[in-house]
Amino acid sequence: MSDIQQSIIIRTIVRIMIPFILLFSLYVIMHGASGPGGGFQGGVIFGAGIILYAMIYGIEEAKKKISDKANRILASGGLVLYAGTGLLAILFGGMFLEYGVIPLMPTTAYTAKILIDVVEIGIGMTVLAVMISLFFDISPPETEEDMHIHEEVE
Amino acid sequence: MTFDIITNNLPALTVIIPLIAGFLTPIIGWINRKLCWYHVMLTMFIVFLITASNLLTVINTGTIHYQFGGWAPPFGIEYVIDLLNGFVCIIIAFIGLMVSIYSKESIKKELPGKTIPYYSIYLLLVTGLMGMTITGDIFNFYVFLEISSLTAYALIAIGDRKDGIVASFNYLIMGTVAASFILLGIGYLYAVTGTLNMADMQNILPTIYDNKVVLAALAFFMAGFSIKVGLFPLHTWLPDAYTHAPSTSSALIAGLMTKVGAYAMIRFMFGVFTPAFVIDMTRMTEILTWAAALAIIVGSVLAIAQSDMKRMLAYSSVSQIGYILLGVGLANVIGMQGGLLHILNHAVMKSALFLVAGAIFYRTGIRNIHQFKGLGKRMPVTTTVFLIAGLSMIGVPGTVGFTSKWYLVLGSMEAGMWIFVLIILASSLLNLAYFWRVFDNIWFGHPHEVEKIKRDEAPLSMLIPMVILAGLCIFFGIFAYYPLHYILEPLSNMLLGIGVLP
Amino acid sequence: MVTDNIQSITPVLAVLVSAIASVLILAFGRYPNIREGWTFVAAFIKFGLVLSMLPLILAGKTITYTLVEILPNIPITFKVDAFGELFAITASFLWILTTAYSIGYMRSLKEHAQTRYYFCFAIALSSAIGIAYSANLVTLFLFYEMLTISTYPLVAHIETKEAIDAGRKYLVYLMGSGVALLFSTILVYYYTGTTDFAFSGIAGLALIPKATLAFLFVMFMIGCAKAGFMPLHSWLPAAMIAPTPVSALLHAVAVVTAGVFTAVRIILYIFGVELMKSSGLWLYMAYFVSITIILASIYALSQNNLKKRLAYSTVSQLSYIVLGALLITPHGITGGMLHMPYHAFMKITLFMCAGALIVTAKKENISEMNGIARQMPITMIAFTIGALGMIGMPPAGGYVTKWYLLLGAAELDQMILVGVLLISAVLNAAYFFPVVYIAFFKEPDHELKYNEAPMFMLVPIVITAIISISFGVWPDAPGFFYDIVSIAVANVTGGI
Amino acid sequence: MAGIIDIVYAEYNYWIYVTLMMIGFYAMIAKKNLIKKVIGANIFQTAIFLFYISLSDIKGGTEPILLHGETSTHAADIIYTNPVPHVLILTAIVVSVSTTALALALIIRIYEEYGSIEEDVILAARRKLNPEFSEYARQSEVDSQ
Repeated sequence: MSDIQQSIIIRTIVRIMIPFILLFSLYVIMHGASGPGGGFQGGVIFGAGIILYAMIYGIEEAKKKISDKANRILASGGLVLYAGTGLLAILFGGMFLEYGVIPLMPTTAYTAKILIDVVEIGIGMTVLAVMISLFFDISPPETEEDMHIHEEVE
Repeated sequence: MTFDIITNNLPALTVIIPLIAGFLTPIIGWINRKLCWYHVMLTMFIVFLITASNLLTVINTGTIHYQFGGWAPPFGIEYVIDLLNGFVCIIIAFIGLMVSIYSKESIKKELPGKTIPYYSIYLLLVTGLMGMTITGDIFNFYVFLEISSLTAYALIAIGDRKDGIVASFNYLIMGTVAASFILLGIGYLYAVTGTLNMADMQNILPTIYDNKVVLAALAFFMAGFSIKVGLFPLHTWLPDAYTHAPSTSSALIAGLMTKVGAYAMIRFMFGVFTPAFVIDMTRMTEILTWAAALAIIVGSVLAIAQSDMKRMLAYSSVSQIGYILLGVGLANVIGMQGGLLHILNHAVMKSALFLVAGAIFYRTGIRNIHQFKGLGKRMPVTTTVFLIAGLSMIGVPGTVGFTSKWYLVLGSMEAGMWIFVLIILASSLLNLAYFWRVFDNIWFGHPHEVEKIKRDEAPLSMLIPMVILAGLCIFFGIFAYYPLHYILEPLSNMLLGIGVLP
Repeated sequence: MVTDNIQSITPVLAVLVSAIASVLILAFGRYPNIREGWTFVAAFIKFGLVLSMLPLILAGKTITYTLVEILPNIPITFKVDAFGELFAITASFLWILTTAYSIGYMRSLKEHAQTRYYFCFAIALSSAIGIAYSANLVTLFLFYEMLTISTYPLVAHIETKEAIDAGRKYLVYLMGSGVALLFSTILVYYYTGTTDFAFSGIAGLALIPKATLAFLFVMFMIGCAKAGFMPLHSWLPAAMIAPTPVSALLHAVAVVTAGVFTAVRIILYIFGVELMKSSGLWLYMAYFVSITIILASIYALSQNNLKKRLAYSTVSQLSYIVLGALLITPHGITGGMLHMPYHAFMKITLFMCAGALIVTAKKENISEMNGIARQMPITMIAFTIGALGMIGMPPAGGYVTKWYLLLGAAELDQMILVGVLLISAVLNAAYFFPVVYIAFFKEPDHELKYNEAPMFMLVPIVITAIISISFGVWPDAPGFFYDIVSIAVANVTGGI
Repeated sequence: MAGIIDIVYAEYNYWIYVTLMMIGFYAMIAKKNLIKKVIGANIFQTAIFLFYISLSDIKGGTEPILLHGETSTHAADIIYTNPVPHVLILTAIVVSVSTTALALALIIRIYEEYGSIEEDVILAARRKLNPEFSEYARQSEVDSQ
């Protein structure tokens, strides 16, 4: 562990910060339909929160919170959610992603807003999962054994 | 009623079905790994049916327009299926289907433990290619281009071979340059026209053809696509990538990636810019023909020098791409038909050849041509498929290679470019040289040892797609009339601006 | 002369028979008797089908059948006319004999890969009949290439390095010339919009510039490298490495005959008599083939290997046929066309005799054949008959054709060509008589016992020898080759 | 001379983007270190993003968002910047990130296999491992000279 990782100040601040980061990301995701924001940005912020956690507490710790399998399901599920919403429009006789045709809410615009939110959530899920798994995959291995292999190669 | 819902949305479903299926693959694989193959095959089959239906609709009733989310162009993203991309789409879906059937056993042996990511990426690659082909929006095109490129890099690197990773990285760098050029070109065109819709752009561009920005955009597009298709001086990524990728990936990528690249080139030249601009004003087509002619010769010559089967096929791809672009660049109806027909022909032949290379590798672990002795006895069906596909590449009449060659030569005569006639004919002799070397090794040379060799054919799931593709090599060699008459002739007229849009 | 046209699928069947048989041969590869049985059955059916069309042809009709249109305006069409029928009868009849001979030869020598051998043989025959019945250049080109590819495994059959090299040479020459043929085919299509053979040539060709026409003609003739014109002949002696029945196939049944057939087709049915005459191309080409006639004979003189000597003799004799077509008078064309089946029968006799010598006496070189006739009298008598035919002496048929050729040359006042024909006859005698002399009159080096080749080989030899004599004794037998040729000549010369 | 300076100054955004792009392009081609190649690619792509962004800017324009209380008639008076390039670039950035991630993942694998991320070392290692390859490598060296 590096000095930074051991620093009590940083560890405490990160611990306090992360819930707010994640909450903010959820806000950004849900705000996508009516203002600046959306699934991409929110997902990245969420992912950044987890990555921050992983940087300070170690990847193994982070993987306990959000495992590879969970990542995979989030990534796939998010896209299925997004495309599924689009397909729902088709089932109600519209074009792909033509939200207005779904009789969910009294007005078309309102329906569209709700469904765009659903889509944004889907996108957010995928983006956060992909961001996190990218970080996990690319970051150097931490266990003793892995390190050993690397030294050999060098 | 329900039927209507599906038929109305077929253009969108062409892209969305493989996309969703691609992301469902991990979930299905999580339930049971073996289901993945059935899932992928079924998806590809459905996609194939959809593309077939799209093509039939286009032939019967004309171009299909599909507006995403009900937003009308030029503001919304529009999918447009005309003869050109209907034709390319069905090729993508068909080759995708064949390779997916084939991959069952091949993946088990070559990529154990990577089944799920492989199939997932596979479907995403198909999504990317489909999207590139079908979209009528120039930026949407870029996004799908990147999807297909990224998945292709991944499919090449997924194998265990060390060289595959390096090849994939080199491809990635080249591909990024290409994609960036294309992105830049898109930016330039957007800057001068203010639209991203291809049809809209084609209407606006003629008024500003004297603008240097338009010219620069064309140059960027051509440079970018030349890298993507592996046109001769820019082909350096191609041989390594094809050689070191896993068998199924090579078959898919060699069969489709460059074809779709060629499609994109055609689409941009004739569907975004106008024929008048690329043919007469900038003479881009003329430059293209010379580059293509060079590619034909150099690709064939380099193929002769190879001893690795897949590498040889890769160089042969460089030369075959030259055929397609030569035909397009000739810019007359006959040459254009030849070039377009060669998209189909080359996809069928080259996929078959790469599948054969994979099957041989699967059974024997051999890649070097000089070690092929006695294979004719050991794997009779596989080698027969190789014979048929190889003869097609040479251009023997009765196979697909002949029909496109016929049109290309006729087109060159029509254009008065006798040198190209010479080049095309010479290249068929060069093709003969490198394919016959393999035939010789497969069937001749060890008369006495051969008797002892036992039959050891590839599994059925690998044989079926190979045999179907070989059958198509002959089918379209004899019945080339149908694609030509129903699709390519009106299409060539349409592209060159002769006659009315259907 | 008006010819009625009949639609019938018979020509297609005639082509397909051996293709179907080839599949059966492959399927029954493990049972030699059944496999060769299929070859025989197919050979007889094929000959029957070909023969069944003869009465219609003799009645002055033609038979066509369009199989499929591969490219718009480019159909695969079969058309049986007198000239095609001439080649088809020759090839399909000789296939029966070659099959019998092959069985004897291959079994005696215990050759390997016999299934592949019979398979390729059957495909080659399909192609040959396909060439004979092609109605246009594209169809012809299709079968022309098929013939090249299917005979390659036969040439390289023994699979030694030498054989493979010979096979490569064969392939490079023939595929290379195939490219020239393709090029000229496309050129014809480009200029005239059709590639159909017509009795008076393709009309549109008369309109193209003279230089282009000459170029086109040269390309066509390069395309007919199968006919063994002199600078492009060297594949033929090299291919002698193949088993003898294959040589017989190459020289008599299919390959070179297909080459000259194609050359004559192009000269008479694409360019046409009128165009050849008006453009003067016939004379240049006639001088050109004369060189081949003389040079090849001189080469033949220097060969000690019997098969190679025969190969050069073929090169020389083939040019007779082309020369005949170039002597654009009815007599000349008759001589040329008639020489095609005559040469086929006589040359196959010679080759089968050479093969019998290899199998029975294990002798390939002429210098080793002292007194061989004492061992194999029937074979050597048959050989002598064939040799007489080649030289142009009765009783074999050669003198008939040579007579017509001389007549044609004389009618045109081309005394040089007359001289060429006479010199070549002398040269032919010079290289055939020593063989006969050595075989019959030289004292053998050691005691030779009577020991003929197996029946399977001997019977075909005798049959071809007898037919060769019949050409000379009764050339104008009704319904025989002469009748067919006269119809073909009437077709191309407009019934003069 | 003043004219040239004016031209450069008036359209300085384009000059910046072209300069950046060339720097990136140079790095992609000339650098032997694979990571540097990837950095080059990123600079290249970022340059293009900058080009798009600067394209959409209008002097005195504001962000194209309808704020509460503004009616659509009112909105017509305000000059908005063009939002489309921003949206496009958002997508392009995602693409660029994916490419970079994939490239880095590949580099890690290359490093694991060859123990180096220097192109020369990898080329030498490949040549040693794979005799077939040597011919090709020699050829490409000749090309580069």
